Amino acid sequence: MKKIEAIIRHFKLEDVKAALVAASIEGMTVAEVRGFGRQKGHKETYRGAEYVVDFMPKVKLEIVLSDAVADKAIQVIQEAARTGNIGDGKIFVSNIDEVIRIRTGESGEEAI
Amino acid sequence: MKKIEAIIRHFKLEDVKAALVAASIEGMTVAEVRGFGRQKGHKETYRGAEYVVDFMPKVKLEIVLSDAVADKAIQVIQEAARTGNIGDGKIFVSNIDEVIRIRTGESGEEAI
Amino acid sequence: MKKIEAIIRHFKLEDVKAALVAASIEGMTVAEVRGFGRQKGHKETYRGAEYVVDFMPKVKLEIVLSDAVADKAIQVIQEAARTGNIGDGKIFVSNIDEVIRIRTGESGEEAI
Amino acid sequence: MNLGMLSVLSDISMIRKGGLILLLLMGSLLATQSSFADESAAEGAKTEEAVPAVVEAEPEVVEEVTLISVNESVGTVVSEVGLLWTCIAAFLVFFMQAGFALVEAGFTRSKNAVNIIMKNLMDFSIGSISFWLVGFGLMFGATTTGFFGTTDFFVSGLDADGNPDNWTYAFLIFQTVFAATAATIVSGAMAERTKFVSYLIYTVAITVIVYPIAGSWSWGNLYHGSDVHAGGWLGNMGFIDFAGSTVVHSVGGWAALAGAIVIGARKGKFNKDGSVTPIMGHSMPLAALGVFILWLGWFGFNPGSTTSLDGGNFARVAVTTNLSAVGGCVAALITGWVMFGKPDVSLALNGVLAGLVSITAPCYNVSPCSSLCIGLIGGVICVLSVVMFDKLKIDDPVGAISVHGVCGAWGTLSAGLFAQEIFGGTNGLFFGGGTAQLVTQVIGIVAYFVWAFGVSLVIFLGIKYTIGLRVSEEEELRGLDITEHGMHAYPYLQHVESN
Amino acid sequence: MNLGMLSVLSDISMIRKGGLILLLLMGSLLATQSSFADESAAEGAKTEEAVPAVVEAEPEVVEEVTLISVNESVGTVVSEVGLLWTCIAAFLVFFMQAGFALVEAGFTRSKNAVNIIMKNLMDFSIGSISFWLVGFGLMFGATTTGFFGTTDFFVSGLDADGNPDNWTYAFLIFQTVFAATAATIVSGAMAERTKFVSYLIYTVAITVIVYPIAGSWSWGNLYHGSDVHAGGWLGNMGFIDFAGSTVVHSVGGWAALAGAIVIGARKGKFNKDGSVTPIMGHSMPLAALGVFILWLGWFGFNPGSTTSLDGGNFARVAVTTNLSAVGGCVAALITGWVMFGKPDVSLALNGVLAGLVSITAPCYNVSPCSSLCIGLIGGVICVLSVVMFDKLKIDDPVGAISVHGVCGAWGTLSAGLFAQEIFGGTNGLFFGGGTAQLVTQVIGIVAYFVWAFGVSLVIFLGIKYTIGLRVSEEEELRGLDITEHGMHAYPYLQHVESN
Amino acid sequence: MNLGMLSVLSDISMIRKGGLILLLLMGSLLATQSSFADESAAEGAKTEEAVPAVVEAEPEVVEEVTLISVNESVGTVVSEVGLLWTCIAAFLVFFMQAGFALVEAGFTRSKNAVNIIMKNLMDFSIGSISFWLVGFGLMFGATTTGFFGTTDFFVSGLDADGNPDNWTYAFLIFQTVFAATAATIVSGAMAERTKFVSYLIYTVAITVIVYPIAGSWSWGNLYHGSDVHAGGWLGNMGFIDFAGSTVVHSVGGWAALAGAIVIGARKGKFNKDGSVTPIMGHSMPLAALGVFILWLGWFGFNPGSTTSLDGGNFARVAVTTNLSAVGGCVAALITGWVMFGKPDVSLALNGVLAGLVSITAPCYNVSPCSSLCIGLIGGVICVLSVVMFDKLKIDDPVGAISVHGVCGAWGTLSAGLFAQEIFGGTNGLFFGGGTAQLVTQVIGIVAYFVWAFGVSLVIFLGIKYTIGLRVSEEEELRGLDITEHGMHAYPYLQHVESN
Ligand SMILES: Nc1ncnc2c1ncn2[C@@H]1O[C@H](COP(=O)(O)OP(=O)(O)O)[C@@H](O)[C@H]1O
Ligand SMILES: Nc1ncnc2c1ncn2[C@@H]1O[C@H](COP(=O)(O)OP(=O)(O)O)[C@@H](O)[C@H]1O
Ligand SMILES: Nc1ncnc2c1ncn2[C@@H]1O[C@H](COP(=O)(O)OP(=O)(O)O)[C@@H](O)[C@H]1O
Repeated sequence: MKKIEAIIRHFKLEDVKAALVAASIEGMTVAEVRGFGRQKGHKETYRGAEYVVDFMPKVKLEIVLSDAVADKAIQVIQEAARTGNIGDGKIFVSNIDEVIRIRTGESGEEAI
Repeated sequence: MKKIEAIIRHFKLEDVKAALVAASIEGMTVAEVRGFGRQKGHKETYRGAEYVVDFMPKVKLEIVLSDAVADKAIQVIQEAARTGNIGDGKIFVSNIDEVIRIRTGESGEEAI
Repeated sequence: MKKIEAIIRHFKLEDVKAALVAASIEGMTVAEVRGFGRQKGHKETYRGAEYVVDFMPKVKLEIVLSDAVADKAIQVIQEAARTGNIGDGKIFVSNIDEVIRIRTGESGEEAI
Repeated sequence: MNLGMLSVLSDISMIRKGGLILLLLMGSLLATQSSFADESAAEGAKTEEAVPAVVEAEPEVVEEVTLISVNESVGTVVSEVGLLWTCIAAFLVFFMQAGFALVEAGFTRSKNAVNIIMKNLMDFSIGSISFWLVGFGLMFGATTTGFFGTTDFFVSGLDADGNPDNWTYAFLIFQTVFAATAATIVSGAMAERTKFVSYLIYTVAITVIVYPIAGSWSWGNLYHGSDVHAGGWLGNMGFIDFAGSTVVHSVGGWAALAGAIVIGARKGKFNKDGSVTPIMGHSMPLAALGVFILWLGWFGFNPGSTTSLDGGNFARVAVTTNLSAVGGCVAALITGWVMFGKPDVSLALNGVLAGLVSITAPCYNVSPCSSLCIGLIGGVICVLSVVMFDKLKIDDPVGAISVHGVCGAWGTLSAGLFAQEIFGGTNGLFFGGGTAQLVTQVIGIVAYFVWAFGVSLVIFLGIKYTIGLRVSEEEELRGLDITEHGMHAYPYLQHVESN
Repeated sequence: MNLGMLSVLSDISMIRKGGLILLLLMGSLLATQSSFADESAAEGAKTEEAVPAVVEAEPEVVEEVTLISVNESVGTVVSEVGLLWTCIAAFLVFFMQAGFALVEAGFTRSKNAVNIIMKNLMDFSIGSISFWLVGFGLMFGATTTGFFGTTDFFVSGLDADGNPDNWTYAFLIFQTVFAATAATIVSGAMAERTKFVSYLIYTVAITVIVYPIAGSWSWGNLYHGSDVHAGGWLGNMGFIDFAGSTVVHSVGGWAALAGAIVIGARKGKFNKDGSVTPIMGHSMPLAALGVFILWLGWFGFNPGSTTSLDGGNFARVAVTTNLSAVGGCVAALITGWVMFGKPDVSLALNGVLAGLVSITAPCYNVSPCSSLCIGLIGGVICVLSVVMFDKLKIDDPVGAISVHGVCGAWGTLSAGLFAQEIFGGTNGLFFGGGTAQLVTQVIGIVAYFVWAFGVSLVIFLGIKYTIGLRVSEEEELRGLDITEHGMHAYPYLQHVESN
Repeated sequence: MNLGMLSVLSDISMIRKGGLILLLLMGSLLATQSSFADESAAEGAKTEEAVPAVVEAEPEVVEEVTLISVNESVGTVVSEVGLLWTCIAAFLVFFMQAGFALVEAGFTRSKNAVNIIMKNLMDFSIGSISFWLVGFGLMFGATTTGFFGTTDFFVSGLDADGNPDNWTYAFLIFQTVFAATAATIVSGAMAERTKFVSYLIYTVAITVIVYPIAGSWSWGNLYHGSDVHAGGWLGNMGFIDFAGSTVVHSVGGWAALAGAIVIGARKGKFNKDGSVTPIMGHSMPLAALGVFILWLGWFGFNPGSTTSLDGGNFARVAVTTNLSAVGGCVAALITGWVMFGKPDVSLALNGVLAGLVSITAPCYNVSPCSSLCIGLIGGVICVLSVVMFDKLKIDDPVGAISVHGVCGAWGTLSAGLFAQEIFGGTNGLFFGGGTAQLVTQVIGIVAYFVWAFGVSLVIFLGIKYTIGLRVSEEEELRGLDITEHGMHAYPYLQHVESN
């Protein structure tokens, strides 16, 4: 099984979720994060002193799914989350050895 | 070494922590997340307009441990976090290549 | 490619970021977490009743990078995040199969 | 405009419900008002000028200026300024509702913040109506027994000749906000677990029965003269409770005690091993702001209870009120510091309120120095009481029982100790007056405890065994905001509230 | 100290800009003041004692105490106490600005909280200045037409003899805070998408043109006597709007309606399928506190509109104001509960304001019972109106149009239904007075709608097609706080605001 | 009930500590009170009626109504209404404590919010007590030198005949809240790094020494007549500071400056390369609410400083106060906008306070137009000053030194420029009065700077080298809330405060 981690823009979350659901991917976990990357933060002043906001608020999506649907999911996310401007985010894919559903104790692909 | 990621209900955190400590697993990291899954959110109205809350607040536990104790930990978590209702959450297991303790520079299982 | 997850102290974030940037590592994602470990929380009283704060606020850094620079990054983080006191945190290293840049669709090391 | 709107709306059944309410209201209204119309037609002769507008007021120019007429003008000024002060004080006391809402919201978890705010809002709203309809009459209506009044329900404020009497209005608004204060105390002690509907029912009960009858015992004769009012039985005994340490605060506090006992502790507060898991409030800044607002309101509550210029005595009352408040604050801070090792913000805030509640009874009758002492002792008592109720496993999230009930009793007692004749009453024990006043005070304290605690216990038990008093365990876990009101206090924030 | 500082500062160009502003201010000031100096030199003869200090005041001891002198002293006291009450009421009304800021901030998202607070702060600030410069004269200056005044700009408060006239000052501060209230209503309905600069421009327009001219129609003659003032045309017809349901609130509400229509809905509020996605506010506790503060302020707004002791009638007004507020709250709660299944906190809070706005016109002329009815109906209307504007796809984040515009109209109408002669006016329809008053009320409501909505529409369209009214889509997404002000409301908190 | 409780409690040692405090208090109390008892027994003859109750007040019916008696009644009314106004103003000024607490909490990080609120709460509490004990006497007691008073400690409010004198009480409460204002200014400038205990000690010092002695120089003779009071030396020179730009605000501001210098900057604020890292406050809504509350309070502070009806001059003062506040707001907004490119909320909020502080001295003596100018200039100065102190590496988290110290000095100076004889004083420079008044103002400004800064410097250095002034580096990092008070301001929220 695979884990997809996608760092996306806040206001794209609803679109990405809808696209995933449309692609029958119906489980995910979301966290608030702050991202640092090429999208350089903006300069601001507070009471006359300058500062740089270089950590931009982003949303991180984690989706565990079977190998079969991983590529589909990646494509769906990439399309839904894209604006074309710097800072759209990244998708990271890694391996998951085991999944357990706490409620039932099911494991493996059934548990997703 | 393994990484266990468990998505659980907020109010189960204390129980799970206690159960893990009882099983001599004494390190973990916790984050606030929102989960989307079978547990369908509830419909609410605000000023007369309906909306669906489909991201449910959850807690994510990350525990890195030696392969030897992983199964034990999974079992402990599953038991402590279970209510039997939809939305109890998932446990994901993956591989960790290396662990370093920042304070001492120790690495590998010693560092856990 | 590797993923480095580092749990560090809040007030070390700026130092670690600066050190990473100095080492030409210019992408990372940061999340607020709470950590449980050897650094035992303190006892507090509230309205006369005692309680233990055992989850300490920490920051989690996630950095995906090519295998080549991983060791360098680990070393940089470890140095910059160290205070020498219990609770400095951990670094976890794992494998990443694929990286995609959402904006361009690039993948692999180019996308980092 | 209506047409366009209506077509948009008409197909929606929920709107129909709303419209129905409107129609029902309108209908019952017309019925009621037509009777008024008759009444008013009958007296249609009067033709005062319609000048609700801004006029640089002057004493009415009577035909001839005589010594008597000028003297009367002076009397009129004095009484109108008295009305003004009473109203301003009432506005300050009204604002205490905001203070209670913030203190209670700040000292509880964010998952219940909407609920506690709604309770404060609704108890004032419902209480204002029910006190106007029934409570006022029970408290201040004519009586021959001194236990409760039987006239003046549904206050119209018209005198015997059908003319509006402004004193009645001023007195009504002042007493309404007092009644609401007594009512709102209960919500804090029962926070985070009480059903919304059940709370509303209790609100009606306290503003209709518990508080007004209690109030009539001491203050019943403040409105009607002795020709139709026998005087409250406690008032007749010389019981001192100037602004309501007992009449308002202890009554609210003992009702809260009954409620907290009947409903039981919040899940997770008391452990099997006898230890207590503190459940912290979610916002100390809100709680602190609430305390400052309450403090401000108290400058209406106590000094305003002169309800007249009264030779400027409100100034003395302001001084005693403030010294007791700061005394309570300092004493609670130090007590908490000594007992638990840190200067605890929640205890210091409770200490302010403890000082304020304590001085409410004796504020008119004691010296600045005595008031500081009363506050200091009140602050210590409050901290001990908070700890005690935890030991007794009575869960009071905001300390309402300690602050209002226990310190209210202390304050009432203190009037028997510290009162001084020079301020217009008798001397208390410490000033050579013996125990006479003290005994009266104790009788009052006990009588009010028995009444307020007893009746409230019955009412809460009644609610518990009929519609239920407490939300389900799951509702308590998820929080009352989302389960009772479908809304979070901070919809976009994640609060880490594990229990 | 200055030298050291200056050398540190001198090399910094932005500081130069700041210094320049200071110099410009100083320069223009000297120019202005020198003309004053002449003026003042001319009258330099006067030599009153310089005792701004604290003196236990006494009526000036006239050479001989005569009946006439004493009678005059009484008149002086009455009018000075009237000034005092007017000022205290003005302070309470001023505080409503904080209430508006909190309600609007609480009912919108945190990414726009700084912006909405800034708008409230600046409309009061700019409005105070522009009303003093121009608005006051248009509203209260001498007139022969009854449509607007033409004197008293740039109020100095000196009477014909060059002496300060304290009545003018009291009246000015009272009217200034009223003008600011009308101005501030608009910000809520246009929240989360209006350019800061464009909003400031509109603020000037409403305090200089829209509100003062509207106000002069009903209240224009409150300042000058009939020798130089023909009376406002509506006031002359006997239009009842004691404290401004229409003159202040509807005017603000209709301006808000024009603004909300011209600017369009927030991104994400209305979906293509006709459904509405609610955009929740970020803090119910702040919103609730705002409502309590507004409620407190209304005790200055309505009772204070007596602007004199007026026989203590403010007490009656306080009672009617409160009963309508609680009526609005209870009715809105129940209506929302019946229609949507849960007791909605935001509707209950709107309900309070609905009740308060409704009673603002008739507060002086109706009985307690009528005021409760007016509030109850106002509460129902408010909820229906909120739903209706959503159906009409007019996006009003805080319900300002419903609360101030619609309920303001209802309140003004209700004066024609419930007014009673015994309170100093005519009888309304329900009290046997026939439809005369009602017709006048309708004329007033319509006239104000046409004026306020019409002129505002023109102004907003003018702004839209010149400098632009609305921020860019990206700015709206990121929030106005960071894009317009470079600052977050809560810099260290992450608010999960997906749209 | 007591028995059951006690057994539960008795085994707990911390409770013993609490009980001990109670016993100690009670003991020392009895000792004190018994002496009172004697005193009071001696005068036991008096038998005023015990009517603390609500009575529709009327002027006492003297045996015979004569012209003299009526005239006296009028005098009594005037002075009692003066007391009422003084008290109401004092309540408003009291509420400024909430404003300070919110502004300071909002402008600092959440990890120090409990601490800053506690400091505001405790400085008022301790200050009220110490000012009553000692400060009042030093400030207003009889003196032959004009540098400080030597009587009236431990104010009882009884006159020579042992009767309560309500003027004393009104004056005491009014002066107490002023003293607390001076004290509380310091906490903002030293926020986020000062030890709690050390701050409390300084609070005692400022309310016992720094402020009262400073105050006596200008206002010392407001209480006692010239028979026992020589007049403050500055007051005797004709120094104008009507409500305390200098006496209260600059004194607080210069003390804050001394504190900020001695304690040094917060970790992370100033970088080695000379640049400044702004440390943002955690809640702009709280800060804004605080400013609105302060603004409201200032309507007590300035107009209330008439402390009597004073012919209604409070109305003029209300107008000048408001125009200066809005001037300060607008000017600071524009200055910030021009200098830094964005309309900065924190500067606009500081600008309001700058305008308010500036007008505090001249509010009684200047025209509306002048007051607007004073405010505008104050707003510009405030922004420049904030930037300057950053350049000087003096770290003032909330801008207290600029707002209170610098603008206080500007306001005091402005009285020498803008004062006009027609308002009851001399003419300033701009109105043909020459430089006489200006020179006096400068002398006052310098004298107060030397005193307040000098003495405070000594005290802070004294504290620094004995018990220590600053928390440890680790405590500063973790925040003072958890390290000093064992509590977070928002226990369930994670604030992302990296430094
Ligand atoms: N090497 C990395 N490791 C982890 N997260 C990264 C990395 N590079 C970028 N990110 C995340 O992706 C976000 C977007 O990256 P950025 O370089 O700004 O733009 P783009 O996605 O267009 O390349 C960052 O804000 C950060 O959260
Ligand atoms: N495929 C998935 N990937 C990541 N997280 C998931 C996935 N499916 C479920 N989750 C997480 O697990 C939580 C519980 O899942 P849900 O389907 O609601 O109930 P259950 O655990 O009973 O199957 C979700 O709220 C979500 O946080
Ligand atoms: N086994 C673990 N799995 C995940 N996170 C851990 C683990 N052990 C420790 N951590 C994280 O590292 C932080 C520091 O660990 P701790 O044991 O307190 O001190 P140290 O880093 O000095 O060994 C913890 O607060 C927790 O967030």
